[in-house]
Parts: sequence; C-alpha cells; structure tokens
Amino acid sequence: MLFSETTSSGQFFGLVPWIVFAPIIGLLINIFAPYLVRWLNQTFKTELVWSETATGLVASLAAGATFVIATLQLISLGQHHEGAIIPVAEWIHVGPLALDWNFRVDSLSTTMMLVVSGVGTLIHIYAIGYMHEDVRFKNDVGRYNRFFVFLNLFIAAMMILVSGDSYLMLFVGWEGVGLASFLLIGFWYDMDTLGRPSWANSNAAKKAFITNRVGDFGFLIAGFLIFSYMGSFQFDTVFAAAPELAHAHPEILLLITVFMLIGVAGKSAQIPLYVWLPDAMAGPTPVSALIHAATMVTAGVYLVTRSAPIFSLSHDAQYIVATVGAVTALFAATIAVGQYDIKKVLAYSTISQLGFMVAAVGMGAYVAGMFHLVTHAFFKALLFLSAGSVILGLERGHHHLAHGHHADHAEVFDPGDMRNMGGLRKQMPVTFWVYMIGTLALAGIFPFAGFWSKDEILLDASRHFPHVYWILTAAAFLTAFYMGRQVWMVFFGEARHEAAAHAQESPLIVTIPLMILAALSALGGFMNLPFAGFHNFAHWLEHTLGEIEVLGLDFAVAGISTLLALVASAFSWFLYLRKPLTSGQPDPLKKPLGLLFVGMENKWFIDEAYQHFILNAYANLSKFLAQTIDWDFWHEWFHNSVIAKNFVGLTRFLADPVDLGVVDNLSKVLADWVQETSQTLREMQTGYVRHYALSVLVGVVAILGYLLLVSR
Amino acid sequence: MNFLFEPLTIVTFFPLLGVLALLLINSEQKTAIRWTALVTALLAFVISLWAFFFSGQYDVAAPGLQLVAKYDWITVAGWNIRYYLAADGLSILLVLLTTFLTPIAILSTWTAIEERVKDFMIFFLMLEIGMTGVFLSQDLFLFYIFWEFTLVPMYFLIGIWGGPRRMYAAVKFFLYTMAGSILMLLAILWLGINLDTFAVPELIGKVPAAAQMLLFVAFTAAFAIKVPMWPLHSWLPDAHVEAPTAGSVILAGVLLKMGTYGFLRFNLPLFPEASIQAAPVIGALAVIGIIYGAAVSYAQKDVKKLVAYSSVSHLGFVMLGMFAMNSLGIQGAILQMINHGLSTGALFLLVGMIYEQTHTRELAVYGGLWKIMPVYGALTLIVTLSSMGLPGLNGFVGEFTILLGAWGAGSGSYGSVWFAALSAIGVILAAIYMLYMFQKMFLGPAGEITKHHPLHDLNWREIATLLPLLVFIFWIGLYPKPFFDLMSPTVDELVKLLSAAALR
Amino acid sequence: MTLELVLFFILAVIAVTTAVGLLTSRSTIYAALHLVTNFVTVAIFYLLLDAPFIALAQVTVYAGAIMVLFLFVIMLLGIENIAGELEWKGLIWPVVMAVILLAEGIFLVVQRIGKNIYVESAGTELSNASTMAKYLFTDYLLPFEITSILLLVAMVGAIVLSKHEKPAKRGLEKTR
Amino acid sequence: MIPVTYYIIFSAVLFSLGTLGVLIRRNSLVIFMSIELMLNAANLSFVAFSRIHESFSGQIFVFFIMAVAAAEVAVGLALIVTIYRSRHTIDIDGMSSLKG
Repeated sequence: MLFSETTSSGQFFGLVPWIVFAPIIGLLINIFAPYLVRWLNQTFKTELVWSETATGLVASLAAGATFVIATLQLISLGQHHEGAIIPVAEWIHVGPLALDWNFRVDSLSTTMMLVVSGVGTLIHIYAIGYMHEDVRFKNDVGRYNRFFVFLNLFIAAMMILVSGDSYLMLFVGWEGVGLASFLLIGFWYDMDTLGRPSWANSNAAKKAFITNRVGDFGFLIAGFLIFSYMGSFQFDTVFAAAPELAHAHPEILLLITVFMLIGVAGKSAQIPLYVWLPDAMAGPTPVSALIHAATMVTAGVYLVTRSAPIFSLSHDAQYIVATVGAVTALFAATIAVGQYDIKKVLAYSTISQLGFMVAAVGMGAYVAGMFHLVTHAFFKALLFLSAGSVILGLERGHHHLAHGHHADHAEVFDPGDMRNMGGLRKQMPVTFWVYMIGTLALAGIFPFAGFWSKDEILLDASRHFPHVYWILTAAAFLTAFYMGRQVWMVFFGEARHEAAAHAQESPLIVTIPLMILAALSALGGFMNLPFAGFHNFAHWLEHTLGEIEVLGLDFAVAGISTLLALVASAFSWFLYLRKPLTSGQPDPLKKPLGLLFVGMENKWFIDEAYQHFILNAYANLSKFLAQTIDWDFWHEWFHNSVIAKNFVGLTRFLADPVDLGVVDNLSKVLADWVQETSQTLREMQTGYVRHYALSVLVGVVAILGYLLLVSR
Repeated sequence: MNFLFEPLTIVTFFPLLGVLALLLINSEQKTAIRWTALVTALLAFVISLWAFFFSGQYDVAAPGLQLVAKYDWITVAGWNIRYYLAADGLSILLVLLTTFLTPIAILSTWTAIEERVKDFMIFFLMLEIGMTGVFLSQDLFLFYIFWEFTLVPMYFLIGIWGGPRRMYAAVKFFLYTMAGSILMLLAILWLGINLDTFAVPELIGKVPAAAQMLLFVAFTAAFAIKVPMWPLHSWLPDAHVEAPTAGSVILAGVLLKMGTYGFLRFNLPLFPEASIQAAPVIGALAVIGIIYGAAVSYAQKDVKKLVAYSSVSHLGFVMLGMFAMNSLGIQGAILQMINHGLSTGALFLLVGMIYEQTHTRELAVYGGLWKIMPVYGALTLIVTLSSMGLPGLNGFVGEFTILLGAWGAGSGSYGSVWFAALSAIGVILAAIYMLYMFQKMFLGPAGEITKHHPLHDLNWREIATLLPLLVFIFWIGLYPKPFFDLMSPTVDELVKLLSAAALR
Repeated sequence: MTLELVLFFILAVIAVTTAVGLLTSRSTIYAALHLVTNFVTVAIFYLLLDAPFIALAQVTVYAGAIMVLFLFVIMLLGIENIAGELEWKGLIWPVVMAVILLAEGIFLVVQRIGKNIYVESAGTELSNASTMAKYLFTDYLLPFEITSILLLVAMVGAIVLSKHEKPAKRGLEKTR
Repeated sequence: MIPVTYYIIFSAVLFSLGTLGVLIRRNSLVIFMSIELMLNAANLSFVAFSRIHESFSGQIFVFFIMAVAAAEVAVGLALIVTIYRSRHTIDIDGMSSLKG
C-alpha cells in the first residue's frame, strides 16, 4: 500500500532538505568566491587565487554531500520502509490551493536520489579534468567556474524534482533542470560544436528549453485537471482520489494521463518532442552524460512511475504510453544507425533507451522501467564520458599536430566525427575497455547490466502488449547493430585522420570515474536478478509502488534477444570491420539501403519539417501580426490615419468655415462694443491711488448701508 | 487640521516635502538634487512601511478598509465629496510597490538624466504623489483627481526627456488616457448625483442592476485603455519606446497597474452583476491579449518594444485572473501585478543600462554580450526567467495561481477551461520571445556593438538599483505567503460579494 | 462713572488726538511719533480687556519693531522734513465717506450688539499666555507654521527688493 | 466696568480716522502708517469681541494679524525704498503710472 503520512523517527530523514541546499551552497560559493577573492586582493593586497581546483573541489564536495545524504536516506529507509514527509515551509496557500515545500522520502525517490547524486558526483569529478582541457581548447578559461555553478544548479533542481511531495514541487524541479539544461547546452554559446563563431549552440539551447516548455504546457494542463477533479497536488491525496475519479469520469483520467504524457515526451525526449535531445549534444560532454543521458531525461520515466496509481487505473492510458515509448525506441534506433557523430549516435541511442523505459512504465512494469533507468544511467553515462575522453584524445592529437610540423590550424577539424577516428584502441586502452563494457551493457549481452533490465522489459511486454514486444525487439536488434558499428568505427581498423593516429589517453581524474562506472555497468544487473529471492530492487520499490508482479526468467525471451544482439553485432562486424573503412569512403550501408539510409542519415527530416511547418509558420505569423496587423493597420493606419487625421480634419472644419465664418463675425460685433465701452471706462482710471482707495471706500460704505437697510 | 496627520495623508503627500526642498536648490547642483530626490523617495518608502506594519494601526489579518482618513471636502449644493483615504488588502501591495519602485527609478537616472535634473526629479516626485493617491482614494471624485493628476508629470517626463518622437508619444499617451477617463468621469458624476455619495464603500451594493452595465462600460473604457487591454494597446509601445528609462519603469511598474487596480477596486465591487455578465468578454479579450502580445513581441527588433508588448501579454494574465472572480484568480492577479512591476520594471532598467552605453536598442547589433558583461548577463537572465514564469521565481506563482483560478478550480468561479488552456499556450510563447531576446543579446557570436563599442560591466550603483528587485523576485517565488496574507482577507470578502451577486 | 471709565475716556481722547495728529502732521517724523503714542494707548486698552499677552505683543511688535522700522526708513531716505502737503481741495469726499462709515459702524454696533454689554473678567484663565500657547500649538498649529513661513518669505522678499542691483558679474556665464 | 460696546465704537472711530488718513495724505509713508492704524483698530475690536464671546479665537487672530502686519511692513517699506530709489519721491501722486 501507499505509505501513510507519518513522520517516523527515521533518524536521517530530517536531513533530506540538505540534498537541495548542499548544491545550492556549493554554487553560491562558486559564484561569489571569485569576487570575494578579488575584493580581498584589492583591499588587503593579498595574492589569493580562486583556482580551478578550488572550484571543482567545492562543486564536487557539494555533489558528494548529496550522495552522502542520499545514502543516509537509504539507511533510514532500511529501518522505516514507509519513508517520511519532511515539511520545510509553506509555499502557495490561496483559497482552496495549499502547496508546501515538502520533501518526500520513499524508496522510489531515494532510488532517484542515489542515481542522481552517485552519477552526478562521478561526473563532477570527471568534469574537473575534462573542463580543464575543454576551456583551453576553446580559449576561454574564465568559463570554468561557471560550468560548475550550472552543474550544481542542475543537481539542486534535479533533487527538488525527485524529492518533492507534490506535482507542483516536482514541476519546480522539472523546470529547474530545464533551465540548467538550457544553460549547459548553451555553455559555449558563442560558437558551434566545432568552436567556430556561430549561433548554433545557443539555438540548440533555446530549442531544448522551448521544446520542454511545450511539454510543460501538457504538464500544466494535467496539473489543472488533477487539481480541479481531485482537489490537490499532493501525491497521496491525489492517488487516494484517483480510483473514485476513474469510476466517475474515466475520460478525465485518460485526459490527465495524455497531457502528462506530453510533459513526459518533452522531458524524456519521446515522439514528437524528442528533437531537442540530439541538438543538446552541443553542451560539453559531462553535461551530455549527466543531464542528457543519465538523469534529467529520465525525469519523465520517474513521473510516470510516481503517478503509477493514476496510470494503472486506465488501460487506454497504458496502451498509449507504451506504444509511444516503443515507437520512439525503434524510430530513434533507426536514426542512430545513420549518424556519424559519436555523441549523436549516443544521443539517439538515449532516445531509444528512454523509449524502452517509457514503454515499460507505460505497460505498468514500473520496476523494469526503473531498473532500466538505473542501469542505463550507469552505462550511458559511461559511454558518454568515454566518448568525451575519445574526443579529448583526438583534440590532443590535433593540438599536438597543429603545434608540431603541420600548420593547418585553419582547417576545421571535427573531433566528434567517427569518420575521423579508427584504431583508437591502441592509443587509448583504458577508454577502449570501459567503452566496450558500456557497449556490451547497452547491447544487452549477458551478464552485463543492460541485459537484465532490458530483458525484464521485453518479458513484460511479451506478456501484456505483444505489439510493443515486437517493436522493442526490433529496436534492441538495431541497438546492438549501431553500437557495434560505432565500436568498430572508433576503436578498430586503421586511423582515418592524423589526429586519431596521434590521440593520447586521458589523465586519471578522467579515467577513474570511467572505471567506477564501468564496474557499475558490468555488475549493476545483480541488484534485481530474475530469480526467486533475488528481486531485491523490486521488493525495495514495493514499499512505494505497492504489490508488484514479479516475473522469473523466460528463456525464450532472453534467448531471442541475446541471439538477436549477437547477430546484429556480427552483421555490423561484417559491414564495418571485415573491410575497414578508409578515409572518405561512404558508409557501406548507403548502397544497399538507398533512400532509406538517406532518411536515417538526415533524421527522417523531422527537424526540417518542424522548422518549416511550426517554427517558420509561427515566426511568420508573429511578423505578420506585429508588422501588418499591429503596426501598419492598427497603429499607423487606424490610429494615425483614421483617428488622428479625422480629428485634424474636424478641427480644421471647425476652424475655417465654422469659426471664421460664423463665430468670428459674431464675436467681432461683440468685440467692437466692448472696445467702445472700455474706451469710456479707461478714462476713469486716473492712476491716483487715492482715487482707487476712495472708490473702494464708497463700495464698503454702500455695502454696509445695504446690510443695515436690507438685511435683518 | 487633523487630516494632515493621518498616516495615509503622510504616506501620500510626503514627497511634496521633497519637491519643496528641490525648489530651493540651485538647478546647477545636480548631485544635491539627485540625493534629495532619492532620500525623499526612500523616506516615503520607509513611511509607507511604517504606516502599514509598524504604526500598529493596520491589522494585516483583518479585511476591510483601515487607516481611514475621512473628512468632508466639498459639500456644497448637495455634493458629497470627501477627502477619503484608506487602505485594504487590494491597495496595500500596490502602494508599497509604488513607494518601492520610485527610489529605484530615481537611482537609475543618476547618470542617464543630465539635463534639467531638477525639473525631472520634481515631476517624478509629483508622479509618486499621484500614484499613491490613486491607490488610496476611496472617494470616486478624489480618485479621479489623482488619476488625472498622474497624467501631467508623466506627460512631461515623456515629452521632455524622451526619445526622438517624444512629443508624438507624450501627446498620444495623454489623449488616449484622457479619452477613456472622460467616460469614467461621467459615470462618477452619475453615481455621485444619483446615489448621493462618492465614497466607494457606501456605494457598494447600492448601484441599481439596470444601470450597472452602462456604468461598467464607462469605467472599463478608462481602465482598459490604461491596462492596456487588447486592442487598446496602441499607445503603449510608443510611450514605452520614447519614455526615459525611469519613466518606462514607472509606466510599466505602476501606471499600468492603475488600470487593473481600477477594475478591482471599482468595477468588481460596485457593479458585480455587470461584471459577471461581462466576464466572458473580458476573459476572451485577455486571452487574445496574452497570445497576441506574446506573438507580436517575438517579431520585434527593438528590445524596448519587445518588453513593451510583453506587458500586453502579462497584463492579459492579470485581467484573466481578475475576471475569474474566485479567490485564486484575484489573488493571483494582484500578485501578478506586483510581479509584473518587479520583473518588467527590472527589464526596463536593464535595457536602459545597456542603452546608456551603446545608444541603440536594435537586437540585431548585439550578441555575445554575456562574455563581456557577465554580471549584467546573469542578472538579465534571472529577470528574464522571472518574466517567463520559471517556477521558484515570482512570475510563476502569479501565473500559476491565475491559470488555476481561470480553470475554475474551487468554488464560485466563472472561469473557463478554454481560457486557461489557451493562456497556458501563452506560457510557451513567453519562453519563445523571452529566450529569443536573451539569445540575441547575450548569446551567440559577438555582434557589431559588442565587437566595436567599448563596454563595461555594471557598476555598483547599477547593481544596487537591481538588487532590491531581485530580492523580491526570489522572495515571492519561494515564499509568497506574506504577500498572499496581506491580500487574502480582503479578497475573500470581495469574492463573497461577487458570489452573492451571482446568486441574485 | 467709575475710575475705570475715567481712565477709558482719558485714554480714548489721547488715542483719538494722536490719530488726528497723524493725519495732520506735516513732518513724517512727527506722524510716526503720534502713531507710537497711539499704539501704546491701544496696548493699555488690551490690558483693560484682559489680554496681557496681546498687550505686550502690541508694545514690542508695533511700538517697538514696526515703528522703529518706519523711523529707520525715514532716516535712511532722508525725508524727515519733506512734508506731505495737505490737499484741502479734494478733501470733502473722503471726509464725507469716512463720517458715513463711522456712522454706519456705530449704528451697526448699537443695533446688533446693544449699548451696554458688561462682561465679567474671566480672570487669569482666559488671558493666560500659556492658554494662548496651548491653542497655538494644538488647534492652530498649521496656521502658526504657515505664519512662520510667511515671515520668512517676507524677510527674503524685503531683502531682495531693497538690495542694490549690482552690475551682473555672472551674467555672461548664464548662457541659458 | 466699561461696556465692551465702548471699545468697539472706539475702534470704529480709529478705523475711520485711519481710512481718512489713507485717503487724504500724499506722503506714502504716512499712508502706510494710517493703514497700520486701521489694522490696530481691527485688532482692538477682535479682542473686544473675544471678550464678548468668551472665546480665545479673537486673541489668536490678533496674534496672527500682528505677524502678518510685521511681514507686510517689511515688504511694504522695502517697496517704498525701492520706489524712492528709482523715482526719488515718496509722493503717492508721483507714482501714477497706471493712468489709463
């Protein structure tokens, strides 16, 4: 059952607000410390420096603190399964609306906290090394500090998202992570991904925010429906009222879920709002790993899981969500096959995997979805970070070349393009091995983490929604294929560019987090093995989600998916490594697939379609409204021509014929008479004060006399 | 003589002392003039805080008018005009907003206004008197006098210190507002003659239902132009673009609120039946304004114009909430008035700060400013986010409450689901034009101005100008309870009155 | 005929005589001295009317300050002996009007108020300077303050008016 | 005891004399003094009425009148001085530049 609203004596539950405060303190320190140091230096002639190490250390400590707090929650939950609600302050109390800043600790939120803080901390540490080089390649050392401020901001917002006790507080985090994502995608806002001055990165950032806003629109409408039919935003109250609503107005419940799905589609990059995520790769790689792979994009999955009591009540809702997720999974996988950018492949892969998760939670397989969320966080973060390591390796190689004999600095070099790579396993052994582990996990090869979680989703699908099962299986096949393609292209064969030949391995501060994540990716599956007695994760989530259907291992499903993954890998080997690619050679898939591959390569032209049919249309509409309707018609024509001109015309009419012709003549007669009279009166003015005074006195006497005679 | 020592008289007329002091200062001594004006405005703010919170005479938790100053004024020939100042939950926040924004606006003119500083400051303080008077008058006649009085200083502020087309803008501003107010004056006279009093509290519930519609329309004419509601917004971009920065701040921050406040103070309680009948129309206009303002903003090439049109959108939210006629909507509307004053005021300040350096407001010539002006960029970002309603900042609390009210949550509402849903689209559109503005100015490669013009980041005075606004942006966003507490008792009474009228 | 009444009449005669003296004296100085005497007499009337504060103010303000000011001006301008010629030609109308005015005044007083109104002295309470102060600083505070501003303005005005116009040194600087 | 009416009649006499002075004299200083005489007469009747009505307001008014008179004298004398400087006369008939 859902837990009742008891604040138990769990000793560490009270600490949970600090999971938000810690990163906020961290970011405040990082914002103000440089200014403070500068001030100190000026005032006391000291020579302090707020170094990059200090920045990174503060930010990482803040992130580490959240991990500690999350772990403490885990310990407390071990004793008090029911969790706790920790109130902090009142927020909006108006009329029937009562919203508070309340934190919620239960197994679901703690799972998310652990994932976010754990992966987050590792990525903070990784970023210390990564950004150190990145800011130097891009010639703006000053932005190092800013990066960690944004990263801490993200952690804080994400923690609000996962630990809020109401839909509205979740929404605060929801938008907060959107903001952090906007800031970090646009981190190199004055260039494109290749470092050339351009609007590209800032456009990508804007696109992410606005697309998310479209999703937020759905979230808001769902919120309004929830509040008007269930009278609250607080989770427990809403869930308690849900069954009644399902009975009375099933169509409203369906509407709620559909609008919520729009929100999920925005944040978790599902059809039709996934378009922002590939562009979001414009952000530095740690950002792609943390926000656009491991944590933020899974917020939608978390939302559906959190709203399980609502979604479970409507079979139609489950059907819609599962189908959307599954179609996204397959659709994105096809695009991933046709990409050349190492991070773009991973981005579409992320969309695809998110499709798996959404499909899972849509089907009601919440544990499977959350399980996949966790394992995916490990291996996708790993893959992204390794990709970042690869990119840095290439940058180093390129840099080495540019400062060596070759002086072709002007040549634009894309360190993320897989066509420039090849044979990197020799230059970057650590990165290669961890990348392999990540790939195996993602492809779903036994016994890596991805195998267990994906298998559980497929199993659930095969039981409840067969069409979802088939779509997802196809997607799984493509997953193994494009990952194979990537690994063969990047690490095997011969170097297709001199930079790849001179690539260098990354320093320890970058590789150590990779190794930790690799270990997690390899072993993460063991927290929920499909054997009786090993469903630890399922039982853990049961405390929050209620009774859960536990499935054993179905050898048919597992066998088919593993077999397909192996076949796909072999197939990709056949295409890409049997005859390794050479520099400038077109993709071997291009010829057999023809137009189909052009579609994959160009993301099925969805971006172009959106640009043309929605964005340009809106821009034109607003230009039309602004220029034609508002300015030319309403402002210039109506107000200036019609109103002002007619008014001027009227006044002119009044002035010339009416005033001069009629009124003026009349007044002339009057004026003549006045002049004559005043001529007479003028002569009465002698200019002697005495005479004036005397006349005043005459007046006074007369009035007094009048008073005496008349009044009384 | 006692009326002089009423707290609200002091609150309203205190800046007059500053005006007198300024008259005695040689107009060449600009620094002394600026300091005098600033100190006067600050003292006025302190006095308003004192009157409401520390004088012990204002009970925040109680509904109804308090701190009443009620004296006969013109009582000849059957007229019953009073000097009647009082405050309640509807006006207190707006009065505080006025006294709060005035010193900030004055501080923003420190280096921006160099010519005829003395006249500028005198007009500015006079303007403050007028605005405070509008929010405190409980007598229709007195209200009308203050209402028209604000026009004069604003006219000169635009007409003397404005941009190139200042005379056109000033005259347009004056005439439009005048045109609306004349109808209102007729309605006020009708009320005063037929019902024998001009005092609003005495008029509540007395206006015959048959006459309400006409009166409602007459009042609406004045207020809708001031707000401005679509499609009567044509004067706004002109006035904003031409006005000096401080003028824009006050225009957007306070003067527009006089319109929405008018609806709240007069239209709703005096003509409840008519208001209920007119609610769908007003709601529809508000929704059109929200969408239209947002769309038009997006196409602007001039930053200040963009912000000006965004006001049309934001005030659409206020109107929508108000004519939802439930406590959520109305409280949200009042809070949104404050929010708009803070956020848009701050935006105008920010635009003014860069304009002072570059003398251009063309979006196209900027770009990449964040790199050169990090503090300016960060502050603008926060204000931009507040303006587009990011949760955790003030704009969200207002907009969300309004939308929820308009949706018809809770009892006794006349909102429509469709209005709220369409307005929620405005939230998306707000993100589009606000981010567009932010991107074109701060992100991207360095633009012409950024490359070739020597730019410096904000100095301490400019930061000090913005800081108080930022404090409230966060405060309202995170902990709006004190603000809601100020208004809720009065709003509850108003909602009761409206729902009683609905049953009739 | 009480002693008080005798005093009243003596004083009245002095006052009227000095007033007439003011009208007829050819020297400005003599006119001023007549007026001072008149003021002092009136001050004594105030005392009789139980208004000691006003009486003292009369002596200090009128007889003291104002008249001294007059004398200063007379001497400053050196017009002690410039006699204003009495213009007997145009005298008839002013005198007639003044007499009518006086007649009307007396008639009004007698008709409306009555000939013999005796009011008991209200004692110290009514005439106390502190009572005066109490009124001035409570009910009449605003006029009181305004009076002070008025005096200030008059002072500034008097200085501005009587100041010698110096050749404008800074005139060239003021281009506006 | 003296009837208060006497005072008022007496003040009327003084007032009339003052009026006469204003009308018949040409010396502007003397005219000014006559005006002071009229003010005094008015003051006297104020105090007398204050006595009749047993109200203090009359005296307060006298107080204010004195203050105003002081101001008036200051400005008036300054004016006379200025006029004397420019016209070298204090004769009121010499100042008749208002003639129509």
